[in-house]
Amino acid sequence: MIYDFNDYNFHVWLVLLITVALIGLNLIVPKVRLNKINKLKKIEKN
Amino acid sequence: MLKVDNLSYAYTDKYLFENLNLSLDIKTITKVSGSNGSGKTTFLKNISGILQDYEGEILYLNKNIKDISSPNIFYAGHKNGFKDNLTVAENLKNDLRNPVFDLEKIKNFLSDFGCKVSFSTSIGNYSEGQKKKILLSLFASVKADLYVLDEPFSSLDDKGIDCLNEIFRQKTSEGSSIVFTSHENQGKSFQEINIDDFKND
Amino acid sequence: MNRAFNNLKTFYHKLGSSPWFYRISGITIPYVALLSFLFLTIGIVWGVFFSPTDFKQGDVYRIIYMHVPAASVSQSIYYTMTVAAVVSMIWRMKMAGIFIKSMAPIGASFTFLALISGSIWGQPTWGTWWIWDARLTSTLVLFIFYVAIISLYSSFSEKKSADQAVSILTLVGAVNLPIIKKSVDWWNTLHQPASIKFTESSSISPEMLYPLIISIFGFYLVVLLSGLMAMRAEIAKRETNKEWFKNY
Amino acid sequence: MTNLAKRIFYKELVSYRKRSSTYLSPIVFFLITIALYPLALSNDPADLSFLAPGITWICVLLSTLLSIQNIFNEDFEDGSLDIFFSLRVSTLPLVILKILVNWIFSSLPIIILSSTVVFLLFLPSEGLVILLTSLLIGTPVISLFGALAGALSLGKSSILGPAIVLPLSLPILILGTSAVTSFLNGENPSFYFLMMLAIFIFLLPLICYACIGALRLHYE
Repeated sequence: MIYDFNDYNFHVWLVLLITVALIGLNLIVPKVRLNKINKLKKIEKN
Repeated sequence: MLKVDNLSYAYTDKYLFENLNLSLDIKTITKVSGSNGSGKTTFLKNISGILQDYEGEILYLNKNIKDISSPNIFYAGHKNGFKDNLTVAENLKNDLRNPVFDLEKIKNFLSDFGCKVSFSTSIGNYSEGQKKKILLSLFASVKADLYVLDEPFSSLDDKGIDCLNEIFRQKTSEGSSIVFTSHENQGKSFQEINIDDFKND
Repeated sequence: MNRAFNNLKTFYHKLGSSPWFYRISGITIPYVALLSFLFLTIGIVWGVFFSPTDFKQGDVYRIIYMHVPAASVSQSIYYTMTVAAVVSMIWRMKMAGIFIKSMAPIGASFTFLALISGSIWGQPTWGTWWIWDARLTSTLVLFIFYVAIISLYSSFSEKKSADQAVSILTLVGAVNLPIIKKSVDWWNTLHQPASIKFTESSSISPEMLYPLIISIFGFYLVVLLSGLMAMRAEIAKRETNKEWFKNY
Repeated sequence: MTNLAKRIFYKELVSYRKRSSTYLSPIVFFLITIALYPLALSNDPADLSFLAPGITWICVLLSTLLSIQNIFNEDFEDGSLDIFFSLRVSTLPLVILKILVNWIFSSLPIIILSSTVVFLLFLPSEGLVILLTSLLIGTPVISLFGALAGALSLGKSSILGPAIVLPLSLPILILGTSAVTSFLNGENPSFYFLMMLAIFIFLLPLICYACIGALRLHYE
């Protein structure tokens, strides 16, 4: 039902895509920031 | 008169100075010395109430200075508070530290400093050295119990230095005390406190 | 009673300690991640792919499973930030400042999601991407508030005072948001816009409602997760030179 | 105390009088923006008279923004604020008087000016009094928000001012324009005036103390 792209199903897919992207961004950004700091910490220790 | 008890001040996490103790008597002049960036100005700002997030206690006339409303302390900082587009007279007259505006008195001090200033000219037309002398004349004409001065001797000519020393002497004989910072040697013996002694690295 | 209060008090003190928070959040993050992934996938997959088609709107109504949770979350985040702002101003608790700083971008992104999903939904149902209706306008204002809070951080060099400044702004914003909402409502009735109501689905069937509730729950969990992660990163950034962090 | 307040007030008056740019630039900005609307939208008197309250309000809002953002900046940079804090007196009179004098010099001239300029926008003349009243009640609230934005972003010229002031000012904008349009539609505008007044009274202490807190933050 939702798989065909007629009607306005494209809109639903678009929103789904944006949702996943935004949630992913919110999770990846802090992860990357923390990893960066931890990497620096390791370098400093050695 | 002023008692500083275990004063510490930190920017973010780094302490500028720690556990600083100082006691000021009446009719004394205290010189605060220290290397560049050691916290001389910060210390003066702590005493004069501009920076209040210090640790420790500052007592004025045996009371916590934070509980005293408008103690008779005159502060003159590195920034002089003058507005360039106002005339000299307007600047001096409207200075909030100056309860009674005495033009004659200020004029006399200015001529002692060897500084020719027209009161009706915008203060922006004068050089930093001249502004300094105007500020010091204001200081000389205002009566206060304690004067807190940041670098009063810097960028002064020889005549100015002699004149300021004379004003200092006069102020103490009138019963006031003075705290000032300087990184130069005045060749005079003041009670001295070195901020560098209160570092903990 | 007294003991419960004491427990609460020690918990509050622990919350204020960044090493404790860093450690505990490190332990809880995997569980929260698992739970939020579970709820989010179940809610959205059920909603988008398996729930029945709305007989009025057709399949496009399925945007509700992203839009409504995002809108709900975006407001709740501002409320929690307000509470943190009060704590930060009264007790000067530094973790409250870290909380506000970490949550503001998350709040902004979910408000953005609510706005954009609303407008994508509006295009087929109202025939236009945007209408100046009361709810959309106040969500837009909320988004601007988040952006202002985030940009205020950049104008401070000292972390400590940045936290306080942002707390002040958050509080003033919180006091004003109801006024703004109310006035936008008046303005709306005055100008009589197109009479389309968003949530006129008063007779929403259970098959549609369950995935929505699960999805809302999933959104809250994912906010919790990204909040925890952002706070950890912020703690690490601020306390890089502290002994406890070096030895962690 | 009252003596000090008088001195602060006088000092502010003198320094504003001598700094003509702070009150001239909002006036120039106001005149230009008002002239832009007919050029960009329509020169039809019927259209313009319908839009006049809103256009006037937007122009007033934007032009007051020009001067209010820098309300504390000069004092911060030249050391006047240091000197004020060294007096160890309450900061409340300073904040209130600075906002008041800023309002006198930046908002009041524009309000007076708008009484003539709105006829360029064909505002029906019976609406003029209502428009001016709404501006008189509403602009102080905008000044309050502007002062808070100025205190928060002290020492930095950024786009923060508008980002803080404009969303906060929405209710005033709505109430102010609604008062005029509802009056022109034959309704009683007093409800909107009362609401604006209530917002002002409610926010005055709140924003003043927020300003004091924000100013103090730059001395930590």
